[in-house]
This record gives sequence, C-alpha cells and structure tokens, in this order.
Amino acid sequence: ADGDADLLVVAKASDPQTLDPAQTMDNNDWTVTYPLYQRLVAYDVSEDGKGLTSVVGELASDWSASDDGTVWTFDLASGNAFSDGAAVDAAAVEYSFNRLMALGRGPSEAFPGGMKVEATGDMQVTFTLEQPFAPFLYTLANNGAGIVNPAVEGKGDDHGTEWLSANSAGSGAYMLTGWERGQSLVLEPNPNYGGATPEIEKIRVDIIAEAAARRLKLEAGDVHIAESLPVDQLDALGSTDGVEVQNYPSLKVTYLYLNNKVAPLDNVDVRRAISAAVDYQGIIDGILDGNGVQMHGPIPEGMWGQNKNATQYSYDLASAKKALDVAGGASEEISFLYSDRDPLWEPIAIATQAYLSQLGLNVKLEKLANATMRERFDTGEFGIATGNWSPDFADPYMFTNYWFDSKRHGLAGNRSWYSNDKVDGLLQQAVVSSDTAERTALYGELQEIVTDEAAYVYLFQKDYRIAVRDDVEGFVFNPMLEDIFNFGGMSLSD
Amino acid sequence: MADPVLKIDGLEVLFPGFAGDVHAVNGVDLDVQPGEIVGLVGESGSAKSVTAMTALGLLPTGAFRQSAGTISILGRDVATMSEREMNKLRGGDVAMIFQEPQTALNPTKTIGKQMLRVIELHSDLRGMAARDRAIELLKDMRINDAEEILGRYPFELSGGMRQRILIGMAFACSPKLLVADEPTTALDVTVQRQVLQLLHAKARQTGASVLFISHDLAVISQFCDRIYVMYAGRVVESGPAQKVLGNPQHPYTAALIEALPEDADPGAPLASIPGTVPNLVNPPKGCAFQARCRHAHAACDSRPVLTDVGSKHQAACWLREEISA
Amino acid sequence: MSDATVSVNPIKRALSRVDWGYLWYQIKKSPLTLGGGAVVLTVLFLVIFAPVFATHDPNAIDLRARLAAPSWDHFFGTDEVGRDLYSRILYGGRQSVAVGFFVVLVAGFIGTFVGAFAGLIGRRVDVVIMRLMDVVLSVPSLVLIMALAAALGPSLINAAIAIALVRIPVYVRISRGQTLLIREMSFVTAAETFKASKLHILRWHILPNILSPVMVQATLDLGSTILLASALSFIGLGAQQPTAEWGAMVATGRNYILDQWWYSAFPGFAILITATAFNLLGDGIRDILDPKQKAR
Amino acid sequence: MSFLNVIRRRLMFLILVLFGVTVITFTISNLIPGDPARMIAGDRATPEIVQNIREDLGLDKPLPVQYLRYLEGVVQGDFGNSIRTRRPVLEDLRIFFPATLELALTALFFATALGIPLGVASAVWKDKPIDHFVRVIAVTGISTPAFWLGLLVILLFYGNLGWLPSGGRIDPSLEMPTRVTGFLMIDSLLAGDFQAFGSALKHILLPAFTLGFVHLGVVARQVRAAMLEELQQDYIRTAKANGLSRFKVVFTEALPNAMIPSITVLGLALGDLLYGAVLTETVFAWPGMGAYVVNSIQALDFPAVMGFTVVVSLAYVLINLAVDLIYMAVDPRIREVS
Amino acid sequence: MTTDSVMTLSNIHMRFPFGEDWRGRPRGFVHALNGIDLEILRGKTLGVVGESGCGKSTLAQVLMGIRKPSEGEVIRNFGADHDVQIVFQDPQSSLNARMPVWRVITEPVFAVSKRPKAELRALAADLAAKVGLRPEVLDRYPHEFSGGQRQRIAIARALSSDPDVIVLDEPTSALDISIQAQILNLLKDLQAERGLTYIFISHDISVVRYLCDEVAVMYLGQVVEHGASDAVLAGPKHPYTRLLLDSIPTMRATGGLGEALRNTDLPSNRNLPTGCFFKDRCEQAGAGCDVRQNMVPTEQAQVRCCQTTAATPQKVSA
Ligand SMILES: Nc1ncnc2c1ncn2[C@@H]1O[C@H](COP(=O)(O)OP(=O)(O)OP(=O)(O)O)[C@@H](O)[C@H]1O
Ligand SMILES: Nc1ncnc2c1ncn2[C@@H]1O[C@H](COP(=O)(O)OP(=O)(O)OP(=O)(O)O)[C@@H](O)[C@H]1O
Ligand SMILES: [Mg+2]
Ligand SMILES: [Mg+2]
Repeated sequence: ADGDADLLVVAKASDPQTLDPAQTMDNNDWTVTYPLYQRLVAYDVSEDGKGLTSVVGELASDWSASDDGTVWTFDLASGNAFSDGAAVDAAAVEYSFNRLMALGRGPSEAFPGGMKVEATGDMQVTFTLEQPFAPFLYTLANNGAGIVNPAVEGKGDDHGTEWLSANSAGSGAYMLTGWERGQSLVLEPNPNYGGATPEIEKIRVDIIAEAAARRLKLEAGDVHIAESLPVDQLDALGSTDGVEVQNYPSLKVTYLYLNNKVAPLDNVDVRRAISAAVDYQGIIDGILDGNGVQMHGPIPEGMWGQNKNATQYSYDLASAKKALDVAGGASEEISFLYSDRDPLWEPIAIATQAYLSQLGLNVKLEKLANATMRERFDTGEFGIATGNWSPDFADPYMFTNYWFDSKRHGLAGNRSWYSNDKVDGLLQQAVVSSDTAERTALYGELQEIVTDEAAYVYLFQKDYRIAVRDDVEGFVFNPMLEDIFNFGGMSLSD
Repeated sequence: MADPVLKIDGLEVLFPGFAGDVHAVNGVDLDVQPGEIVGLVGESGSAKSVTAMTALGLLPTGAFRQSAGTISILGRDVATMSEREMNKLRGGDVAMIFQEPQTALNPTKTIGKQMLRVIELHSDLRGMAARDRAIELLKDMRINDAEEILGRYPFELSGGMRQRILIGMAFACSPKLLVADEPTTALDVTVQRQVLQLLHAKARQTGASVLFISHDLAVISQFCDRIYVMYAGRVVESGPAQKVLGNPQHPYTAALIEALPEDADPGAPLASIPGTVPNLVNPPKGCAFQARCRHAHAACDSRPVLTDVGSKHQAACWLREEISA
Repeated sequence: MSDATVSVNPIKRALSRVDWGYLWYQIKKSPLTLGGGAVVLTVLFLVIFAPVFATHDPNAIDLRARLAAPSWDHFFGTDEVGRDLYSRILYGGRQSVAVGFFVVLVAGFIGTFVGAFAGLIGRRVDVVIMRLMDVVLSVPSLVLIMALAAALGPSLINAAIAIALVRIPVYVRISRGQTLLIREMSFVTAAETFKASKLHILRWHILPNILSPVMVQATLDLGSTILLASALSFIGLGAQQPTAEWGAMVATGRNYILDQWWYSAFPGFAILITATAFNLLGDGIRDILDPKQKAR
Repeated sequence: MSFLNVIRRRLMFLILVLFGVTVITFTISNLIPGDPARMIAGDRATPEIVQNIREDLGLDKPLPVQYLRYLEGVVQGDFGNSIRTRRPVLEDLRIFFPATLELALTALFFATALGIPLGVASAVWKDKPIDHFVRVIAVTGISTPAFWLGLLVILLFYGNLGWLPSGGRIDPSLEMPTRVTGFLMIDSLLAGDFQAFGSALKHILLPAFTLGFVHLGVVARQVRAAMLEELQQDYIRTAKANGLSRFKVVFTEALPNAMIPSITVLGLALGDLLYGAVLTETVFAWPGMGAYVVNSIQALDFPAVMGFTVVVSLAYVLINLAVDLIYMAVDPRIREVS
Repeated sequence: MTTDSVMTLSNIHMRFPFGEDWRGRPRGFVHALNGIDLEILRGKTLGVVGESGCGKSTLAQVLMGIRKPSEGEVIRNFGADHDVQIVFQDPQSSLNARMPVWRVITEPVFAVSKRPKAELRALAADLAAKVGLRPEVLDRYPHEFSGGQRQRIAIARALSSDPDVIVLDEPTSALDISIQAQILNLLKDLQAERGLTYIFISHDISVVRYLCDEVAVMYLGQVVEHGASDAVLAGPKHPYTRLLLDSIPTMRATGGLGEALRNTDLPSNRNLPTGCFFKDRCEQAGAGCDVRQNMVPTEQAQVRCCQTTAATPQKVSA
C-alpha cells in the first residue's frame, strides 16, 4: 500500500484525450473532467447512498420552465467559485454554453439546435428553446454542460480550446494539478470550492494499459480503483484480500447493429432469423459468467418506459430457420465489425458467427480500430456490428430517439440505419411532450414496432462491476455516469 | 656446425575437407643453416606456404592437422614451446613477410604505430629511441622521407613501398631467420628488383638466414644459395641453386626449366609438361610426378626417397637410382 | 589454380549451382543449421498436415468450456470461447508460414528484378531507384506497415502485402549490390565484347549469380516475416477471427496471462521456435554460401 | 570525401526524405478510410457538426492543397494539431520523444555491452561450444516476439517475483524531477534525487531488456561476422608473425577494425530501436512515441502519425549522418579516397 | 614492307572521372591513355608490355570497342560480321560459373542471335576439340576445371565467333609455368591455323619475346617504344625499356641482383607530369626532358625519348 492515507489512486487503461468539456465525448475523459467542473443540476443520491435518475440543483438553486416548456429560467446559488477564486455567476454560465455551441463539437449535440442562453441577471440564466425538448433538464447534468471559467477566453484565440484540453478551469471539487502524459494525472481539491471540503487530499489517475497489470497493482494495494477489468479478472479478484468487486445495476446495454440498409439484412425476415438464432443465455452464461440479463427491447430494465409486451426473441433455431425460409434464404457474405474497445465484443462476435453459421449465413469478422469501426458505422459500410450504449441522461429518449430516428443514421445514433416513418412520427411526438404517461404510451407503441422489425439484436444489459480496495468509501454509482467517480464525496477509511 | 636455424623432419599436414582430407604436405624434410638463403620453389599448390606457415605456427588452429614430423627452430622443438614462447620468437628471432603487401598491414593504423609496436614488443627501445630505430630501418629500405612515412596509412603508399616497410619491420629485431613467402609476386619487375636487392643486401648484412618461397625459377636462381624443389607436397630435389637449376636431376625440375620461354626458340613449340598436378585428396601412392613424367616406368609406383645425386645435391627419383645403381 | 585447389574450394562449389551433396556435408558439420533445418521441416510437416494432427475443429466454439487448462482433452487448453488451442496453433502455423513465403516470394521477385535492373542500367535510373528505396527505408517500417495495413483494411493478406512492400528495398539493395559486383567480373565484360544485349546479360549472367545471396536473405526473412506478421496480428492488423493466427492468439491471450498463462505462452513459443528455426537455417546457409567467410 | 561534403550530401538527402516521407504518409493517410472531422466530432455528433469541423480544418480542400499546406507547416516546424489530444503534434512529440530515446539508448547500451563481447567470443572460438551458445542466443534474440517476451518478463519479475514494476517510467507517487534533458535517469541525478533515479532505473530495466534482447542478437551476429572477416585478413597474420599475443591480436588489431562495419549496424539498430519501441512501449505502458503512435493510428489521428513518421525519419537520416561522420573519424581509408 | 593493317589507333586518349563533389561533378580525371598511335598488322602478334597501371587493359578495352576513347580514333579494317575477341587474365572470373561449358564457349554466338541448341552444341564440341578439351567436358561447369583448362575454355569462346583479332590480356600470368607453356603452344598453333591477329598484353618480357612479332612498350598511358620484338628487346633504345629489361630476373644472369633501383614509384596519372613522363625516374634525364616527347622513328623502332633519338622536343602546350 502507498502509506499515504489521503491519496486515492485510480488505474485507467488509457490517457484522456482532451479535458475540454466542450470537446470530449468520451467516458474515458469524463473520469477526469467530471469532478473538475460543476453543472447547473446534478443527479440525486438516495438516502441509502444509491445514485438516482432524478436531478437536484448543483449550481442552480432553483429553476422554472414555461408552460410550453420552451423557456427555462435558472437561479444560481451563491458561494460557488472557480479554482482561481472567481465566482460562478450567470455570465459564466452564459459564456460556457455559448462557447459549447460556438465550438459546435460533439457535446453540443445534446442540446437542441437554436437554443439561446442569456444571463438575465447577475445570478439568473434563461434558456430559450425553439421547441419543447422533453429531456432538457437532464441534459444539463451531462459532462458537456460543465461550467467553464470565462477566463479561458484569454488563453488563445480558439476559445481556449488548446489550453483547456490539458488544463482545468472549473468550479468542481477538484482541480487538475499535474498531467504526465501517458503516466498519470493528479487532481487536488479546489480551494475555492463552494461545497463541502472533500476528504481526499489528492487523487492520482494512473494510466496502466495492461489489464493484468492493473489487476496486479490493485491486488498489491498500489491502486484503489481499477477500471475496465475483463470479466474473468473480476471473478479472479473477488477472492483477493482487501479487494472488493462491487456490482451495480446499470443501464449499459450491449447490442448488435443490423444494417437495415444492406442486403440481406434489409430483409426483415433475415433480421428476425438472426435475432432468433442467437443464444442469448449461452452468451450471458458463457461470456459474462452469468452477470447480466437479456434485454427486452431497446429500453433497459430500470429506465422508465420499457414495454414488457414487446417481442423478446429467444434462441430458437427452428423458428430462425423458418424466418430465413420466409426471406428466401440469404447467400451474401455479411460483414461483422467489432473492435477491441470492449474485450467482450470479440467472443460475442465469434459466438454470433458460429450461431449464424448454423443458419447457413456466411459471416465475415472484421476486427477494426475503434475509430475505423465508427467511421464505417457512419458510412453504413457494414452488415453487423457490436455496440455498447449507456445513457448520458435519464430519459428513454437516449434509447429511442437516438436509435431509431431516421435523421440520426450512422454515428449520430441510429446505427442500424433503420427507417420507419411511423416510428419517426412517434419519436417526434414523444420529444415535444412533457407528459410522462403520454410519452410512455408513445414509446411503448414504438417498442412493439421496432422489436418486431428486429432493427437491432438486443443482447444483454450488464451490471456495472468495479474492483476497488475495501478501504474506499462513499462511492456512488450513477448509471448515467459510467466511469465517473464522485471523488468529492468519497473517502479512505484510515 | 651450429644448429640449423630451421629444421623440418618428415612433416605431414592435412586439411580435413568435403571430399576427404587434403594431404597438403606429404613428408617434407628441410633445413636452413645459419646465414644461408634457401629457396623453396614449386608450382602453385605444392605446399610451399603451408610448410612455412606450419613451421612458424601461423596456420589457423582447427583447420589443419599435423599428422607427422618435427619442426625445430634455433634448435628448439616447436611442439614443446608454449604460446608465449612462440610469440616471443615470432617477430624477434624469426620474422616472416608475405605475398600481398596490399593487405599485410593494418589498414587503420599508421605505419609508425605498426612499426613501433613490433620494436617495443621485442626490444627495450621505447619512445623516441624506438622511433629512431623505425626511421633507421626505413632509411635502410631506401625510403627517404621516412619520418613523414611513419605518419601515413598503408593505403596512401604504393605496393613496393609497403613491401619495403614490411621488410624493414621484419628486420626490426635482427631476426636469425626470415621467411619470405613470395614477397615480390604481386609487384612489377622494376619494383621487384629493388625489393629483392634490398632484402638480399639486408640479409647478408645482418647474417640472417632466409627461407625464400617463390615459383619463379629465375628469381630463385639469382637470390638463393640453395634450393628445394617441391611437387605435390613433397620435396623432389634439393641442392645448391646453380647445381639444381643448371643440372637438374629430377625430371620435374628439368621439365620446368625447359618450359620457360626465356631461352626458347620463337619458331619452335615450348616444351610443356602434359597434364595437371595430382589431386591431393588421394595423393598418388608412388611418385607424385609419375603421371606427367616422360620417363615414368614400373618402379615409379612406389615412392622414391631423396637420395644424393651429387655433393649436397639430392633428388627423389627412381631414374637416378637406376642410373647410379 | 590446380585441380587440387579447385576440388576443395567451398565458395566456388557452392556458387556454381546447388550442389546438394556439398550442401549436406556443410550442414552436417554445423549442428545448429541441422537443428534449425529439422525444426523447419517438422513445422512445415505439422502445419501442412494440420487436419491430421489436430484433435478438434479449430473453430468449434464451446462457451461452456472457456479458458480450460491443458488436459488430455485439450493439450494446450482452450481459449475464451472454448476453442481447442492445440488445434488452433497447428492451423495457425499455416497462416504464419504462408505469410512468410508470400512476402519472401513477392518482395524477393520484385526486389531482385528492380535491383538487378538498377545495377545493370546504372546512371540516372539507378540513382532514382536507389534514392527512392533509401526514402522508403528511412520511413519507420513498422509504422509504414501499420498505416498500409490500416489503409488496405485489416486482414492477413493485406498485412502480408504491406510487409512485402516494405521488404522490397532490402532485396533491391542486395541484388543491386551483387549486380554491381558481377558487372565488374570479366565474364560480363566479355559478354559486352560479344555485343550481348542488356537483356542477355541480365538473363544469363546477373540473375543466375545473384540468386544465392537473395536466397540466403529470403531464408532469413522467412523468420523475421513470421515475427512481423504476428506482431501485426498482435496489434490487430493481421489475421481476422475466427482464423487462427499465432500473433493474434498471443494478443488475446495477454488478457488472461495471470490466470491462464498457457493461452499466450503456447502460441508465443510457436512463433519463437519457428522463427528461430528459420533463422538458424538461414544463418547456416549464409555461412556456407557467403563468399566473404572463406574457409581457412 | 571531406566532412563537409558528407554533411552537405546528407542534408540534401534529408530534404529528399522529408519530401518523400511526407508524400508517402500523406498518401497513405488519405487512403485510410477515416474522416478526421468525424473523429474530432465524436459520438452522436450530427452531420452538420462534422461539416463545420471539416471546413474549420480545411479538410474540404483538394488533397494537393491540403498537402502543400501541411508541407508548409512542417517546414516551419508546425505539424498541425493532433486529433486525439487536440494539441500541437510537435508539443506531444516533445514530451514523448525523450522517453523513447532514453529507452532506446538504454536498450542499445544493453545490447552492445553484451553483444560485442559475445560476438567477439563467438568469432574467436568459432565452432566451439561458446560459438554455438552465442549463435543460439543471437538467433533467439532476433526470433523472439518482443511483445510476447515483454509479457513474460512482466509476469515473472512483476507478477511472480514482484521485484520490478510492470510499466511506466517512474513510480507515480514520486515527484518528477525538473525536466532538463527529458531523460529521467539523468534529470533525477541532476536534481540529486536518488530515490527518483532508483525508481527510474527500476522502471527502465524490463522494457530495455526486452527491447535490447532483440538487438543483442543483431549486434552479436554483426560483431561475429565482422570479427571473422577481420581475423582472416592478411594483416592479422602479419601481427601474429610479429609476435603479438592472441589477446592483442584480437583486441588491438581485429576488434577495432571489426567495429568499423559494425558502426553502421549500431546506427541502424538505434534507428530500429526508436521505432521498434512501438510494440514494447505498448506492452510496458512506456509513455513514449511508440505508444503514442499506436494510439494515434488506432484513433486515425493522421497529423500525429505523420508527425511521428517525419520526426523518426529525420532522426534516421541524422543517425546515418552521425554514422558517416564517425566512419570518417575512425577509418582513415574513407577520408581521402572514394 | 607493306603488310595490311587490321586496326589503326590514332592519338587515343582515355580519361576516367574520379571522385565526386557534392554536386556530383568529378573532382578530377585519371589519365589512363595519353595519345596512343598504333597500327595492328594482320596475322601478326603485337606484344604490349608495361608496368601495372600503365593502361594496358584500358587499351584492350578500346581495341575491343567496349570503351569509347575520350579522344582519338579507332579504324577497323575488317567486315562488320567479324570482330575482336578477348581472353582475360583471370580464368576464375572470366567464365560464368553458372553456365555449362558448351554455353560458355558459344556465348558470343547465341548472345547476338538465336540458334538451335543442337547447332550450338556441335559448334562447342568442335571448338573444344580445337583447344584440346575432351568432348565429355561440355556439360560440366567451369569451376570443375583447373586454371589451364579454364583458359582453354576462354580461348575456345574467343574463337567461336570466328574473329580476326584476339586481344589476350595477360592470359598466362595466373598460370604455372608448366601450364603456361601448354597455353602458349596452343595460341601459336591456332594462329598458324587460322591466320589470327593477336594483341598480347603482358608484363612478362620473356613470353613476349617468345610469342610476339612486334612489341609496344607502354609507360603512363603512352607507347614509349614500338618495333619488331627481337630488335627492341635485344637493343632497347628508350631508357624505360632498358630499365624494364634490366629488371627482369633471368636464370642466365650472373653476379646476383646488382645495385638497387633509385626510384620505382610511378608518377600519378591524375596529375600528369609536365615534360617527359619518365623524367623523374630516368638516369639520363637532361636538358630537353622538360617538354613532352614525340615518337620518333629510328632504324629499328619508334622511340619516344629525345635523349636517344636526338629529336627536337615538342613544346609543352598545357
Ligand atoms: N586452410 C586450408 N584448408 C584446406 N586446404 C588448404 C588450406 N590451406 C592450404 N590448403 C591446401 O594445401 C595445399 C598447399 O597449399 P599452399 O598454399 O601451401 O601452396 P603453395 O605452394 O604455397 O601455392 P601458391 O604458389 O599458390 O602460394 C593446396 O592444395 C591447398 O589447397
Ligand atoms: N573504369 C575506370 N575508372 C577509373 N580509373 C580507371 C578505370 N579503369 C582504369 N583506370 C585507371 O587507369 C589506369 C590504367 O589502368 P589499366 O587497368 O589499363 O592498367 P594495366 O596496365 O592493365 O594494369 P595491370 O597490369 O595492373 O592490369 C590505372 O591508373 C587505373 O586506375
Ligand atoms: Mg603460397
Ligand atoms: Mg590490366
């Protein structure tokens, strides 16, 4: 062990890319950025320390929305300050959102186009939307909504992007004090932080590429939290002294994209055949060691709006063959993309290939660099591909509007290149409605359509499992915040 | 009479090879007396070099096998000497120079460095004294700007110059025996003459014995007191140079001399020796020259030994035996 | 220059044409070459007859028998989807060996011709070709290969093409160097006096005489190509699943190295042994053929 | 040829290489299916966002224009911004290059310190057991998959024995010494921080061994071949005939001359080590250029890959220049003739 | 005497660039041939002697037509279908080890035109018999032969295209005396049989004396003495020819080696000496030697030395 009780060490597989909240779209970066910044609202924590899907004010003390849901007014709490001592005021919020939208990078996409942000007082900000946007409040809790110190504007003529990519300018509990690239990052408490003073005096994020090495370091007590360990390592770790493998129900799903635009997958019966040819339980038992459940349609368990009546496929070779016969067979070679981003993908790919070969389908596996794979999603040059999805905010919107909207083909979310006018209509209706019951009904209908049309293969929903030293206390997992730690609320027992 | 500076008795050397062992030396007896200049002549491959190199222990270890014979230098049996003693001997009492002056010097060291190394290794001279000695040696070799030459690298000098330097080095420690293996073969005639002359004069002047290897009968005849004629790893004739070359007693020696174009009549064909030298993997049982010999007869199937055919003149041929018998 | 000298001169013997008896004699003298050759033959044998020696279908998955330890059922254990590692290693050798031969043949052929051409024509052509090769050589080869493989799309054949492209300059250099040497030999001068065309000289004099050094390089390259191909597979730019390939197996196996050491150990050993064997053999042949290392 | 001529020649070549390398890498980068704008935009970004970025970066311009713009930048020392880290590529390389160089040099030191004696012994006792031993070691060296050897030594020295760390350059809990040379072992000594030095040394041992082991074989083979070549030269016979002991013949005559052709190989080895580090660095989490470029390739970060390639190619040419100059310094034959 | 000449060389110069500056331009020139005038007589043997590096082989290349002289003219007085062939000094490297003997021998024929194999083999067998090789050797490879046999193969090859002129560049200097005699006899026989013209390059004067009708003595790229061989070798006029003859060791010599030579170094052919090329080594150098020398006919030979021919020296031009 390190002997330094006030130091918490997190082991990650790879270095963050950029620390600018207006730039990064990667959970791997968010581990570091999220605690550096504050947002208007934050996810709530239950009495017994569980992460909730509802939000409470963080910078905002209070807010209200117009009846039609297009004008949102936030009052800022006083006493929050950036690490350089400057107070967090309405101007800072206005600056941050304008900067986000002006840069126009990935994170800006979470907010509806045409959104206007204005400081309507020293401590009051008003958001004006062109049309209602149901999940709006929740989007404000996501990483991209972090409030940035307007002082960064002076750090270069690029809205301080280059500077911010390697430095922090937030009002979060911690600030970045060191970054040895490829080795480690150091976070230390923000002396001007408005909330309760964090207990941990120093947080070090060590970059350790090799999973085996991360595990050994954790076992040796050199790190407290080891991220992204493969299932097999976690199982082995469970019995190690001083290490605890924590399980949290999560909203992270793993599914297969079936390219609805490409033969033979453009035939709905082929897709149905495929959906019935996958041995879901076999994958969960074999590859996940039982740590997961089969999905029931696109919306995961634990998120409101799931329709239990929608079709759930199960491994049934006979009906799969029947469906394929209906389709008239399929002779084309089907490409199957995956990358090493998730170690589970390869076994899934191999297993799926084997399952589909029982149907006589000819699947060609292509393991790509993650970036290349995403490129192919975007251009639609693929047959099947693996994917993981976790929601950035707590709304079924994350699983429906992204996945099925024909305007979001490709990387934007609809990676099956699925198009259905009826579904588009349902999606549009659901997004502008602020009535949860109505939305549930709309989404329910949608789920029946898309599962029947087998747009994706809904594999499984997997628990979030993390290995930590047993002296780490106060960790709250929030399913919207995968790979993100609430360092400010955590502590180390003696 | 003093001990011979070099005495070789019944030497046999073979090289293991693919097709079988190459019997390079097949029983050579040879001696060099103090102050004497002895020539070793024969066709290529007749084992002139191997004989000399074996005597000085310069053949690469492992590549060859000495299957018989003794070698003694200055009265001491080489086989009983340690490597240290051999090293002391080489470059001191015994020196050797080789055929290719182009490559015989270390290409990356100056002449001075290489000369001083030998002088300091085998004498008490150091520093300036050693340098003076080097300059003196070079001057003896008719190298005028000796001081400047010491700072030069071998590649900057001509072949003749290099060979003279090597001779100078060989005489650095007043050797009692100098083995010169075709020292002028690679040189032009004018240079050859200069080098031979200097070598001859220096040997006479210091009283060193010389074992002079060449395949050029003319050079041998002018340079040596006594010669050995070799053929296929054996000595076939030996004796005073004038006697052997003027009155050869072995058909091989005779045929060699006749084959020289020097005195030939341009109108008539040259007297050539038919055939080629025997394969040394299976050296002939009897006389090695048998197959090419005009006079070959039944007796040649057994091996002739060197026998006296005149005073100090020996030949290994059954013909002489018959004549004398 | 007598018969006696001729019959034992190893260089000329070996250079003349393949003299199997002589080659065998030299190889026998060197236990390492012999050992390398024996292993190479064994590997080739095992790999060619993989279906005979394999105990399982190399691609048959069994999710319920994942990561099994070596046993009588699975000599080298199973992988993360329950495939038999022993059978996969046998089949995997086919990829490695095939890539090796492919690269060496392609790069060898192209490189030899280009080099001989450059050396023979000389002047501008030579300068241009050689400068181009120098530039290619000064680009970090692994990066070039990785980039090429990425551009062509990850697959073993693309990796092999990329490696071959990068190896061409090596052969160009060798064959050009050798051509320059041969061009100076008087039999080429003689051919020039016969008014022989460049093509004639290339066909009859240059190519036959540059073959030995090229062959030596090729044997050595087999070893390094196998290594390189597996390195590419290791970083995911080589063979694609479910095809068995050694480098890819080590790559996946590294995730399990702590608990299932055999997963990466066996394919790693396979690479090591095969590459070593090819290198030993190549080394030995070079020692025999290299005119510089005269037998003394 | 004079020193000046060699330098001039190499510098001209440098320009050629710069041009060639940028053309090659630029072409390949554009062959790779991958849209930098898309990479920057990140997941879930809409096509409009992507298009914005494309225009911002001039990626909508024709390729030759893009190339010229790139070349113009390179000449001014601007390699563009990395897509992945959003920082100037040169800045990134400035951080990672010293780490790689430190590793490469340490590996080279290891390879030569062992390889030269082994090569000499092998040549002197050719065909003896020691020769066989060295040849096996050498051949095993060049035949070992470095990525695999790396895993094995980590497993042994870190996993089982716990003697050495598994990756990184220094214990992260230690204060990094002030950056002077970028070489941790030197910087820590300069700072008088022996704890940091010890830690840096411990960290570099395994990767340097793994990387060096391959080149140990290369060096030993080269030295062996060169020694055999020299030992059969006529001047060696002269030296023996002059009474030099075997030891002196080997070490003062043959070895210095054998090292001359070996310099080329050492130069090449250093070049190879620089980019051969790619695999080793990924295995050992060594924060150097190798890991950087692998990540960049995976992320289709073309500016970074091209920057790396250009820098390493230049290093390669400069190393060759150094080799040429060393050649001229140690081999008198080259200075005048040729 | 009017014998017809097969080739005439007039004022042949040959320069080779050496060294390169950084722009790739030569740093200077090696002056290998510096004004050669020669007439080669049909059916005769011209011996060319001189020390190493004096340009003998370069001259041979010019005669063969494989090098164009930098200056001067070569006139060939024979049909285009006849040519000049060459036999090299080193029988090792002059035969391609990868061709069987029958191919080697017939290369001059099939290199220029396609012929049926059978015809080539027949030709090879015929030629092999001519040079005294047994027919069964035709399928063997050159390395299986001794030096003398290889030189026979080389001669057979030179004969295969039925040349008028054969250049022999030191054909016997790598051979032992016993073999040399065989080859010299063969050459003589072939000449008698076919009326060949030989240009015999050598530095062995006794061989030249034996074989050649005429001799040209070369020094630093020039012919310094040229005439009937018996005359020149019996009564050399040029001091260099004399020096050469004096230096040759002979078995007939009495009185050992004599006095050592003063200066044996050749002047550099990169920067040619001003005046007489032989001046620095000449025992009799005197007034008049500071200028270039001309070839001047004497009774028996042409000589390039003002001291012995009493010719008016030429003005130095450059
Ligand atoms: N290292 C060796 N390995 C095998 N055979 C050898 C070796 N050295 C010499 N021989 C053989 O020994 C025989 C005698 O060779 P040696 O060099 O003594 O002849 P030589 O009379 O000096 O000839 P030359 O006039 O060519 O120098 C030859 O047949 C040669 O092939
Ligand atoms: N291709 C070439 N390039 C540069 N210099 C050359 C070339 N060929 C010959 N020389 C030079 O021309 C001069 C004459 O060479 P040549 O080969 O004709 O001499 P040689 O009389 O045949 O000598 P040897 O008796 O050694 O064969 C030499 O100084 C040589 O270095
Ligand atoms: Mg010899
Ligand atoms: Mg010549």
